[in-house]
Amino acid sequence: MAALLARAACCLDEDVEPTRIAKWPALRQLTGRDRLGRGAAVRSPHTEAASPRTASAERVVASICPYCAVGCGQKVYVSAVNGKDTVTQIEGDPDSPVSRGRLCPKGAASKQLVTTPARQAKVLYRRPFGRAWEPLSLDAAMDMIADRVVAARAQTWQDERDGTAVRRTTGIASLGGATLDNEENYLMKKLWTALGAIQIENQARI
Amino acid sequence: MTANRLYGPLADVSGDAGYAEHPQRVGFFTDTSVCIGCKACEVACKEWNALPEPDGDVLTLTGMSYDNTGALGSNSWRHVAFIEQPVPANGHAGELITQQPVDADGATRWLMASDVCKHCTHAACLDVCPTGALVRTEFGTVIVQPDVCNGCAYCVSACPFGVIDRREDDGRAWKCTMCYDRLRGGLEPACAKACPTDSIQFGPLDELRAVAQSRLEELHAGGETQARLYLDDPDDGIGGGGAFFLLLDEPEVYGLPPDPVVTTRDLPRMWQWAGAAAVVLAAGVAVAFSGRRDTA
Amino acid sequence: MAECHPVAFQWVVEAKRRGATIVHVDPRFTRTSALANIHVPSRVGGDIVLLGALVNYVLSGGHEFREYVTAYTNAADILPADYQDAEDSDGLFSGYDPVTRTYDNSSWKPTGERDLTLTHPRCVFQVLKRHFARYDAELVQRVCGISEADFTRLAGILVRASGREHTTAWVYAVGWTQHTTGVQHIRTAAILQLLLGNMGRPGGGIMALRGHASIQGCTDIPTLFDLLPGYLPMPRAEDETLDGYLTRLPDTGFWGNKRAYLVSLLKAWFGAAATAENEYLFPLLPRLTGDHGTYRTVLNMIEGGVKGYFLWGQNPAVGSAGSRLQRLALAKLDWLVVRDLAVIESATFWQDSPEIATGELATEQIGTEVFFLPAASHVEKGGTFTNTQRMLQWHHKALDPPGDARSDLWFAYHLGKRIRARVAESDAERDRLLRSLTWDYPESGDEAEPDAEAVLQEINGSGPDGKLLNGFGELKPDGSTRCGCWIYSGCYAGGVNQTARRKPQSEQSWVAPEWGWAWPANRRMLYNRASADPQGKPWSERKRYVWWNEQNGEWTGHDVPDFEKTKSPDYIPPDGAVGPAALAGTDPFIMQRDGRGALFVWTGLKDGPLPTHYESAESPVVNDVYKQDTSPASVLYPRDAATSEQLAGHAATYPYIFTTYRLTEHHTAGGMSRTLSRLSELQPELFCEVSPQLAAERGLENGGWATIISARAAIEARVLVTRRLRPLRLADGAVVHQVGLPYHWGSEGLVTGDVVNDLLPFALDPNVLIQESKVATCDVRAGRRPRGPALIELVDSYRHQAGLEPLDSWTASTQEGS
Amino acid sequence: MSEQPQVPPAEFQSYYGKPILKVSRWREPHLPAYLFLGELSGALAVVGAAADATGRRSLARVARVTAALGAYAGGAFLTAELGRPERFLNMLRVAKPTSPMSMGSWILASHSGLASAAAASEVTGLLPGLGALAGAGSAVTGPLLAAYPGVLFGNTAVPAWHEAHREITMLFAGGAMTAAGAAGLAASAVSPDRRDFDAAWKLAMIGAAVESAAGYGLETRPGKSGEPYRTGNSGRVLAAARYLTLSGGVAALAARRSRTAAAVSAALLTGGGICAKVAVLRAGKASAADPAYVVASQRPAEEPDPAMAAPA
Ligand SMILES: Nc1nc2c(c(=O)[nH]1)N[C@H]1C(S)=C(S)[C@@H](COP(=O)(O)OP(=O)(O)OC[C@H]3O[C@@H](n4cnc5c(=O)[nH]c(N)nc54)[C@H](O)[C@@H]3O)O[C@H]1N2
Ligand SMILES: Nc1nc2c(c(=O)[nH]1)N[C@H]1C(S)=C(S)[C@@H](COP(=O)(O)OP(=O)(O)OC[C@H]3O[C@@H](n4cnc5c(=O)[nH]c(N)nc54)[C@H](O)[C@@H]3O)O[C@H]1N2
Ligand code: SF4
Ligand code: SF4
Ligand code: SF4
Ligand code: SF4
Ligand code: SF4
Ligand SMILES: [Mo]
Repeated sequence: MAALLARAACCLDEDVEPTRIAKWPALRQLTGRDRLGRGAAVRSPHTEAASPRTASAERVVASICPYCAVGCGQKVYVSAVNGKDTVTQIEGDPDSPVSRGRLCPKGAASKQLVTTPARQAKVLYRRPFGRAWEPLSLDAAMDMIADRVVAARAQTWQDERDGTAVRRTTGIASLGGATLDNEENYLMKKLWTALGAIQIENQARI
Repeated sequence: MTANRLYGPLADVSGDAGYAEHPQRVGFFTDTSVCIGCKACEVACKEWNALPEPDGDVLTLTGMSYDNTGALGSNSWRHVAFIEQPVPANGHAGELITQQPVDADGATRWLMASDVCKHCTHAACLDVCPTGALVRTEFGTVIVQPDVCNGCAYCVSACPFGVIDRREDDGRAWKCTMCYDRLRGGLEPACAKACPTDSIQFGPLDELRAVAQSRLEELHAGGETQARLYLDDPDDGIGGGGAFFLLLDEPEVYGLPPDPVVTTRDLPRMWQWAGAAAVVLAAGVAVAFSGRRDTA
Repeated sequence: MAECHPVAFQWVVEAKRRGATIVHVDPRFTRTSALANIHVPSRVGGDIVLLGALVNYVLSGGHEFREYVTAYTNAADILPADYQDAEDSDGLFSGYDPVTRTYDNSSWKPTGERDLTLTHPRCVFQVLKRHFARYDAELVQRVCGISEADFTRLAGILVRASGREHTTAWVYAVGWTQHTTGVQHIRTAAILQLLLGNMGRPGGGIMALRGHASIQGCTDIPTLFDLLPGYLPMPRAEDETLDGYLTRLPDTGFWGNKRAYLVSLLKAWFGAAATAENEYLFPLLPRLTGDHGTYRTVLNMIEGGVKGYFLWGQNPAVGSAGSRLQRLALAKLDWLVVRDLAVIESATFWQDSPEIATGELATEQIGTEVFFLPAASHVEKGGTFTNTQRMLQWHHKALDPPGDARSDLWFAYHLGKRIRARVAESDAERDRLLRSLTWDYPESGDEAEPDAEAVLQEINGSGPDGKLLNGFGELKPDGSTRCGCWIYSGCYAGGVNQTARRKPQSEQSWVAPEWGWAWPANRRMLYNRASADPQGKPWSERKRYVWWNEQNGEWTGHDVPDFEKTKSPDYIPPDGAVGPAALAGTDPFIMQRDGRGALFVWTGLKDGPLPTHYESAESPVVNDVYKQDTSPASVLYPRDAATSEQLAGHAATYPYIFTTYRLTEHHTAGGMSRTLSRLSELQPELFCEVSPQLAAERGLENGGWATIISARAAIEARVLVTRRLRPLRLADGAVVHQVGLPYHWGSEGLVTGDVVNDLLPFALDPNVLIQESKVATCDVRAGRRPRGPALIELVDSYRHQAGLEPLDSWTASTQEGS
Repeated sequence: MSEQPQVPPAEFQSYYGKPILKVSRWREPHLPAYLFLGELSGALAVVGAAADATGRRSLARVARVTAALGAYAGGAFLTAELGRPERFLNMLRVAKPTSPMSMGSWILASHSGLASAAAASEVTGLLPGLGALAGAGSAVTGPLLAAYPGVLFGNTAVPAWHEAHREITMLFAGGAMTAAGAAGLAASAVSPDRRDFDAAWKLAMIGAAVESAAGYGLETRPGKSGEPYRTGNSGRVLAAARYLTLSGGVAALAARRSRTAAAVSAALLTGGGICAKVAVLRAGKASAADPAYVVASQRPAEEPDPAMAAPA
């Protein structure tokens, strides 16, 4: 019985150091205002330590929701977790005149978009007629792609069509842009146009 | 024990729980008449509280309108209900809540409501918790202390709203904390913050009650006669909810109990009955032992 | 809007609380309907009739805002005598060539005379009246299934909520655009808004709720075949010289400065290599010869004409119409580069596409070489998105991307560098542009990430001294300025990244001009000069927005005036004036060549100057209004079968309409939502929404399975029987059932399902080449679909019944050429 | 019916028939076993003291040892019922009169302490005075241990528990007596000294009577919330409990003459007692799973009259 009481005297959490008998909630019930053991007397170390994890973020970065064209403001909280920068929370930016801090379920899930393990972080390569993905270094991939662009362009170059100059290739096409930044679309359009590629399209068409 | 510690209006819940000094009681007013059923509240809650992710294999459609969450539970602390209702041709006057035009097939309306722990003034879960894992905070809210809960599951059956539940793989009971950690940092709860239409309003409970009253009047004036407040009244069976609601139909339509009463209201009488039973037991033994010892 | 733009919908909810009446026109009762005051269920593809009937209601009841209409629109323009309206020739305008399915618009061009009394029989106002005279409440009932009572109620609300003291806003998205008559839907709304005086005024306008985070940006700085940045058209083969090209753009209004815009762009791209002598290298730009849109390109792929394909954050194997053809096309490429956050269906088609299950494709026979390159997410790079209000907002980089993931900026830049290195020694003419490219952005970090701000600065433009420009007004036609996108000029005004401004909304006016930066010139509302009357006084004190300050001799107001700041209301342009100077002080629509709102559009539209109701490419109903059944100019790729012509008389085979749409809980093709547990669990399975009546007709059970069969595919979905969908009663008591299908599912991700886009044809609006994904016809049966080759047999049994050739011969013939 | 009711009885409404309450997480056999062992121990502690006082040594010995064992076994089942059994001792972190389980834990803790002290003394013969004192103490904690579970169930939102708390409390009090009686009967079946056990037989019969009466009370409880005690699986188990208990009581009459009868009676009574606990648990789960019970209990006026609900 004594041993029993002695053990009960501490807060009995695996992670928490046993504390003095004075911290025994039942005793605090008797000695304090919280006779029924509903509040002050029974608080645990976990409760006492509660604070928002965002308060300890290393930095808070202003961002914009990546999903839809409403363009809600986001605040991105970054902390080092196991020595690695990690997004620990993304929530609405109350300062935004667009969204006033609010987010829809997609915006509210955007931390998961960034941190989900479903995200592929390595280059994958499938050779012609291949049955499986293979690894490939980014550098090699970039070179292979550049080679293919140059070759395809050379093969399919049209100087003219029906007697008029067209100076283009229809052997290369590109699709996408609505999820990208303006700067990215700008470089793409610039590069494609210089390459003479015209079949450049994005979601605005669909 | 002072009056109203088990039942009835309680002016100062935090004081009752032994906090000499404490902030104002805060709560939620969920105005379901402006809920768009987007479930941002569900997602924001899960993300903030890092609730366990579902097991991919069990993801199936419920067939309950757009509700695939089903109910509040240990891993869903907000639940948005979707009710598709036929509206009787003569039954619905208001124009503030849409219905399709009435034709031969009648009309339809679609009610959506985000449910959450009520943070009851008289919280049955808290009262029955044998470990003190459930605790009233300085803000007047009710939270489970995960470092204390031993998973006895008593709270599960005590809650008149079916809110709190034990997470079976973890063994502990979980429910909405009203983002206690955020409140401590001066932040608004994650769900209320996300809610696009302000269907979930967070703030000092007194102020919310006033806001709710005026919203109710607005709806009534607009012909929405079915609108009513739910759990706003400190005289109700749970002493009023720390989270209360504006509903457009009977509570049970939303899966809420129509007139919940904190079970502890009847506790003194129940203890008396237990005493009586103990006496019966003792008396029974006495009778059995009365008379001479058998000599056969 | 509540479904797809939920956070923006807060403003609608707020407006409603302040007394606005919210009307939702949608075939389905959605989350938006639930919060609206009135939901008007209508048949998909019927909006021109509904909107046209509203136009007619306004005109025939004399409800137009006459002063506004006379002053600010082209209502007074008189049309040539040889102009023939669709009313006169049963659905066709003058100038139609049935062989090419195109119009010659010469008979549409106004004569230049105007009749300010608006009574001349050939003035636009009268033509408009006649054009829409037949569009009335009865027709609305016949075509759309909306009761006359509901229509009248709607019309009454609209008229009451417009005028001097009130404004009405129309808000639309792809429910209007994804039709073969998509552009004309918006046109009809524009006519209505101009007639009611709702344009350029606060609380008015037509708001396009656009799609992705930067869909507006990728139209402004277009990764689109037919545009250059800032809506300059891509040169066509016939645009041999710079001067010749420029004649395609108006001389008057703000387009009048077109040379400055284009030359500055070429200078930004080619720097010193672009000179006046070489026409700033304009002649070397690639030339268009017609349609090079994504659907045409996919057919070219199937034909074998395309070697390599880049997918930068788009998933056509799920998201694009006719996704079966999309996947067959991917299988014909030599190589494919996919840049995405997750391994999406468009990257794995060779592994697990539905065609592998049916045996149409076999992994080991697909020769496509596939590169999957992981992309950095929005928090892993800095840059701007342009939202649906044309507002650029900078998102800051929070941390480095993981592993091989890189920003698309990095990819474009380093790919460009490598390609340029490969042609550095080349003296081939075709490599000249490449070699001339200005391609030297500051790099930083181990990954040599190019500096996105430097790119934005190039977009903003700089002067001869290299100083950043403050706006497009500073652009010069002489090659002394550089600017990557004229409408974005000013986003770096004062050398400050204006797009990164984040002054809290609580600390500024309700227009919030100091948050981000909106093009053009940080204007938050376009054509806002129309918020004041011709004299420059607000039409209404309640609704004052921009007005003429006589004392200071300038326009002023809550927003940046969309007008030359000091051009007085009494300014009258001298004869022969060009550019902005050609517009009077009373001409608010400054991007129009005449400065007026176009009730009648004589140039730029391929399917007629006035909106006209045509049935969708696939419809179980024949056109009730004109003999011309479907849009005469719509782009139908001939071999993509089963447009209504081919299906005529076979409504029995595919008796139901289906429409496709989004759910709040998912995002488009699913790459950003089916990969996330938080979203997946909220809508875990593909479903179809059917009315209780249709469920009874087809034996469908709530929660059970249904198979949906179109002329192209059969898919399965769980069933939601819902009163939110209702059968519509059309002309002569005909009942139309509409089936609802959200389109977010595919084979990858946490939750998977059939691809709804397999069902859809390639049928496009001729003006912008958007596909008709909001309507097609189908049959619905209870139960799951067959697996393997039996699936094709099922589709073919329907095709046989409808008199179409079997699917594989159709696919094969598609591949032979169209 | 003479006049139309003002408000026609509303059709019962619910959210897709989904439960309003959470169905109890308490499991079988853990919880019924705990309840049974607890009441067994509780009643036996009283029996032990009474037997000691009346000189029924054999009975006292059996009662004390079994009371102690029962308390520990019950505690073990209770612990196993926890989601985090290793935190069992957190039960003694607080003492909350509002929580029957908290009170019960304290009762169980003190009871098992006292009962084991008494049993230890009984078995070892050491410190007989203290042993008697502990035994007397456990005779006080015992009835509390046996009776409090009625409050444990009653103090929930579950209609079939909350509204039937009186019957349940009595059912458990009766059950405690039958259980103790059954223990005595069982012991008497093997004990050389059968005369000591007369009181147990009587107790069994008294218990059986009380338990059956309370069970009957449950089954005949008016209103919707009594339904699970009459119908469905829980109704059948409760009926079985009653048959078992009654026949066990009858068999006890023959215990005096026949060791077999004693053994059979003990088995029947034990079975009845356990079934009663199972029935109560299941009835509660049934009433929590069906929103109709909750709504009916909170809107008694609108409870649909079956006769009126019939389609016209
Ligand atoms: N949650 C969510 N939000 C999104 C997206 C998402 O995938 N999920 N995607 C984003 C993108 S890319 C876009 S483009 C936008 C699109 O935003 P919306 O256009 O709102 O999206 P949809 O759901 O495709 O279509 C809207 C509605 O059009 C209705 N409709 C169909 N046909 C017709 C018709 O003929 N007339 C009328 N009046 N209505 C019709 C449909 O029933 C549907 O309710 O949303 C953006 N926002
Ligand atoms: N039936 C039917 N079909 C439709 C529609 C419809 O209403 N009905 N709507 C159409 C419309 S409007 C649209 S917009 C399309 C959408 O169709 P898609 O654009 O094909 O679909 P998404 O899933 O949005 O694809 C965008 C991809 O970009 C990736 N991504 C996100 N951020 C980045 C980034 O920074 N870099 C890179 N490289 N990738 C990124 C995402 O992971 C995602 O896979 O669907 C169209 N299809
Ligand atoms: S939070 Fe929702 S509404 Fe806002 S931008 Fe993101 S997806 Fe769009
Ligand atoms: S609703 Fe239930 S869980 Fe929440 S405080 Fe009240 S009793 Fe406790
Ligand atoms: S399960 Fe946890 S929170 Fe609930 S009553 Fe038991 S100890 Fe308290
Ligand atoms: S208050 Fe916090 S814990 Fe409670 S539902 Fe909202 S987000 Fe979840
Ligand atoms: S976030 Fe707000 S609007 Fe959305 S479902 Fe939750 S309560 Fe309703
Ligand atoms: Mo889109």
